[in-house]
Amino acid sequence: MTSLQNKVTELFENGTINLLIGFKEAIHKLPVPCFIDNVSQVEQLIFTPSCKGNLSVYLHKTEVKQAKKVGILANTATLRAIVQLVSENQLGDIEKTVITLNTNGELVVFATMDELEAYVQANFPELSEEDKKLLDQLNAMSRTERWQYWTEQFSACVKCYACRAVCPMCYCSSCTVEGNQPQWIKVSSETTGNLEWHTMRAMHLGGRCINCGECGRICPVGIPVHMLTVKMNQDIEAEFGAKTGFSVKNGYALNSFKPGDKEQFIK
Amino acid sequence: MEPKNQYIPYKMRIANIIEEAPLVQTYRLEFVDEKDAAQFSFKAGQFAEYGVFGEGESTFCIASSPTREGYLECTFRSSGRVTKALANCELNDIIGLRGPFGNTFPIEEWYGKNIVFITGGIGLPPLRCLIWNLLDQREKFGDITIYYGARTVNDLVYKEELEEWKNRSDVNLFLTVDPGGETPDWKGLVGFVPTILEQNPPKSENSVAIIAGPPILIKMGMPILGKNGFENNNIYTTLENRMKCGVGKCGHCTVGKTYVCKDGPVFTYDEVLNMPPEY
Amino acid sequence: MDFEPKIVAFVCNWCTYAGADLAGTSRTKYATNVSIIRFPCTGRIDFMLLMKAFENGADGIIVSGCHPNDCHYTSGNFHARRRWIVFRSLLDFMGFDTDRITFSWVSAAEGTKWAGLVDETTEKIREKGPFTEFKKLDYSILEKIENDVVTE
Amino acid sequence: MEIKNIKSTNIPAFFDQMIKSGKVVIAPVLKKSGKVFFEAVQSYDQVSTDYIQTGFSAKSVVFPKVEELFSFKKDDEGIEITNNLHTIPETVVWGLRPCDASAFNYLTEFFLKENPDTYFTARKEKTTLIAISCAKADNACFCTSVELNPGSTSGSDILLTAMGESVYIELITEKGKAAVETAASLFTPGEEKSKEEFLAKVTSVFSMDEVKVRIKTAYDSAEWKHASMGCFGCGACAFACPTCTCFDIQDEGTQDSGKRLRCWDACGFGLFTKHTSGHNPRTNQTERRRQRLMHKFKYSVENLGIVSCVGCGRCIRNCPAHLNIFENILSVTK
Repeated sequence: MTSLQNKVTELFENGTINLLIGFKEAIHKLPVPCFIDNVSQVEQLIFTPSCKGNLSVYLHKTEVKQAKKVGILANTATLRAIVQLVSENQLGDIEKTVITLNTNGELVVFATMDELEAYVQANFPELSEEDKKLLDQLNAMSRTERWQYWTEQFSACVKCYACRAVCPMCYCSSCTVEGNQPQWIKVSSETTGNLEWHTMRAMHLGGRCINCGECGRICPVGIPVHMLTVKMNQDIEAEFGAKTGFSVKNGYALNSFKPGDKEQFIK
Repeated sequence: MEPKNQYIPYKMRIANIIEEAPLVQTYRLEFVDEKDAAQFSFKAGQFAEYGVFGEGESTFCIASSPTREGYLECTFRSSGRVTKALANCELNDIIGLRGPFGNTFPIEEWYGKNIVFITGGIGLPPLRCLIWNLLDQREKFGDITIYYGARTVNDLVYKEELEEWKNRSDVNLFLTVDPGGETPDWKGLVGFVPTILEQNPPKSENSVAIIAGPPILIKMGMPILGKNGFENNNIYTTLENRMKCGVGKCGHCTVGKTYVCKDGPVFTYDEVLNMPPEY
Repeated sequence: MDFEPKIVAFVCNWCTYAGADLAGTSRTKYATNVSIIRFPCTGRIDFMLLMKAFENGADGIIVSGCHPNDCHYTSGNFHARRRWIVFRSLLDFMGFDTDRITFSWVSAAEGTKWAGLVDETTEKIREKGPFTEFKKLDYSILEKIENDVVTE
Repeated sequence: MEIKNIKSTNIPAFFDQMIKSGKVVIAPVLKKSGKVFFEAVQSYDQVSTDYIQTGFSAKSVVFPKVEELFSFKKDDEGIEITNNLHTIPETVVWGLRPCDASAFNYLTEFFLKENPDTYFTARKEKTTLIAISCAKADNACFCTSVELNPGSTSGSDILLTAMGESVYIELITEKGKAAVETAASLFTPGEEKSKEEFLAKVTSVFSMDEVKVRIKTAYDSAEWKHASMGCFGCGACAFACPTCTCFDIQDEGTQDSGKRLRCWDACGFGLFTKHTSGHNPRTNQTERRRQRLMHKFKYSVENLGIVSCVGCGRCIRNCPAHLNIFENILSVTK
């Protein structure tokens, strides 16, 4: 048994958790999420750098909330998501045990939220090289070029809403796109409506997105949708000095204000 | 001739509007195009897609009897986007209609039998079609018994027709409202429909029962009938799931392998028992 | 035919609407291109409303409310300001022409400022021409190709 | 079946000849995202030749993500309804995989067997399918488990198999024969031979016969919960799937003029079955994923006699959680 499997077995045996959200290797060799509710299943657990998924999404599932004492394998993005969710009062009804791998590949189990927060703050990531490159490219474009770029991307969107589904911050029990009185976003997939959908998604995540990049990574048509919130987070940090997923006490930037917020465009 | 494009609606003019209950209305519809009227025929149990152009379509039964020719009637509660738009229509407005869709009640097989109707709330319209269809050939059937209830007295639909059925000697009507829904001058029964049914069980010999209403009434009512000696294939129901196309393509109404729109909406209790409980 | 811009103004009830009212009662002359939509507060002006206005034919938009510190509800406009800062930058990042949205503070006493703002915005939009960029986005590529084939 | 050969160097000429003859040619194109998608192309230069499977299937040619059923316009005389079915052009789909092509068999059976679908018929009639056998496969491919293989001819009008310098061409239908006639001089007559050594090796993960039997009683399996706990409830699998046919009908525009559209929908969405009253027959993701998988392997067999999964593996590659359909099928039919 690996040290992870030993640790999880221990957590089950001393009653700290009764459900563990983790990864296992599927038949096609990719890590898939797994939900372990007893010691006998611990053997399938894996936790490697290829486990990129953000499992904190599952913390909103009814079945998980019912389990009460939940353990979760968390990569750094997941940790930030948990910090942000706690700051938005979303994880009140479960006792969570968070397990991560530190930079030396050692297992860390956080005893308190403070410990977790301190770890996150000490290991706060820079934007990935890839995203930085794309962001620079986009910023260097003229406005009309950017318009062309994004409308072309959005024309391919099929409105499968996978970007919403994998987002740990999209936890509303009923989404704006699901209402039809009024119909804010068209049901059919067509560029105008798609653009509105992605604008709305980004705006609703403004100051809350923790930059895990899952939405862009999993988009079946390969739209880099995460760039919208990456850009917004940059703005928010520059304008208001707020970082998302950084502190459990912060709330989020668009939920608060300072009388001295600066802008140059209001006449 | 090419087969008809099943997604193109007939145009229907709203010829009459009756307010039945709070938010519930009955529309009488007439074909705008006489050719359509000549082509169109339906049988009791079938439903249609009623559409407000620009808003969408909504599914409900045809509430008038096929024995009353020249028009169609539908009764609906305004609750969603389409039904609200429909409720905002005025006399002589034109709406779309696609149909008729689905299977029918096997009326010919019921000749000579006693018929029991059990329904609640807005579940009466699909049976009203059938009830009038039977009453218009009254001599072919035995006893006709109707159990009908609504949340409150005000929520009962077809109030005038209920009055008429109550006064007919050849119809046995149990009219009830849910506890708390009665008014001081209410003379009918008080209690949920399944309770009333249990207290006043219909006789099961040579009888057929038809049950329609919200899923909970169907799920509770059918076993009660079974306990009272009705054979499973003598208990009929009409299901209604979310539907979009009406012709077995869009997939919304499936219960297991069954498409409620084309294999139903009329099912026997036997058939329902063989389905997953996804209705 | 000369192009007459359609301008939609989203304004708060307490300041800008009253300001516009004042412009009216003072008989100040200004462009008639604007349709005013009144809100309880700038904090209530959702960004989706702006998108929908553009989608449904607006060529330009004015968003306006109480000056900072003058909000009837104390802080609605501060919240709104943060959102506008972010929203405007996001639109620009997507290549949306943000010059078509004018943000402003107009108080109940500033009837003249309102009239000037409308005139100025109308003139600017008139110069820019009709806003077709957003509306002409069409259905899927497949269908576009079909349409092209047919029109050839 | 007629067999022909063509030199692989002559493929571009054949391809471009089809475009010159006025057909819309849909072929795999490498996009900026690094994924390959079907798209209308203007010349062979744009066509990607290096792909295991396209991101989405070719079903959108006959069942587009948004289809206009009709448009309407209200005036003093009433409402006028028009549709533009007559504008559908002759279309060639190039380079779809045999699994995709065989999905067209299911689509045709489903849309035409009962209450034939006017729009599907119109598009299908104008579509020619030129499939290319697979020389490569990945871990998500499982066509051999659903009784297909990397060289199946089922569903295609033409199947091309690259054999070194030359390409082996099977003309399966009359439509296929007509398609090569646009450039008849490029082809030489050939003889039937085995393609085996030029095809990808795909290991079979289950026996379809056994699954067909065992899935009959799988509805109540406790494994559904494990199989679907990771499901997010998005539509990525259904939209990419070559045989998923569910759709929504929506009106757009105003009550005075607008159009009625049908657009893809997915049984994984919570709203898919929800009644206006709030009652939802399938309340959780377990039930929804069960519906999708049971439909593929049980319900469509009962209704049409066809397993409506072709083993293309798109649902596995596109799933945000990488849930694996054949692993799930194996576990619920244990």
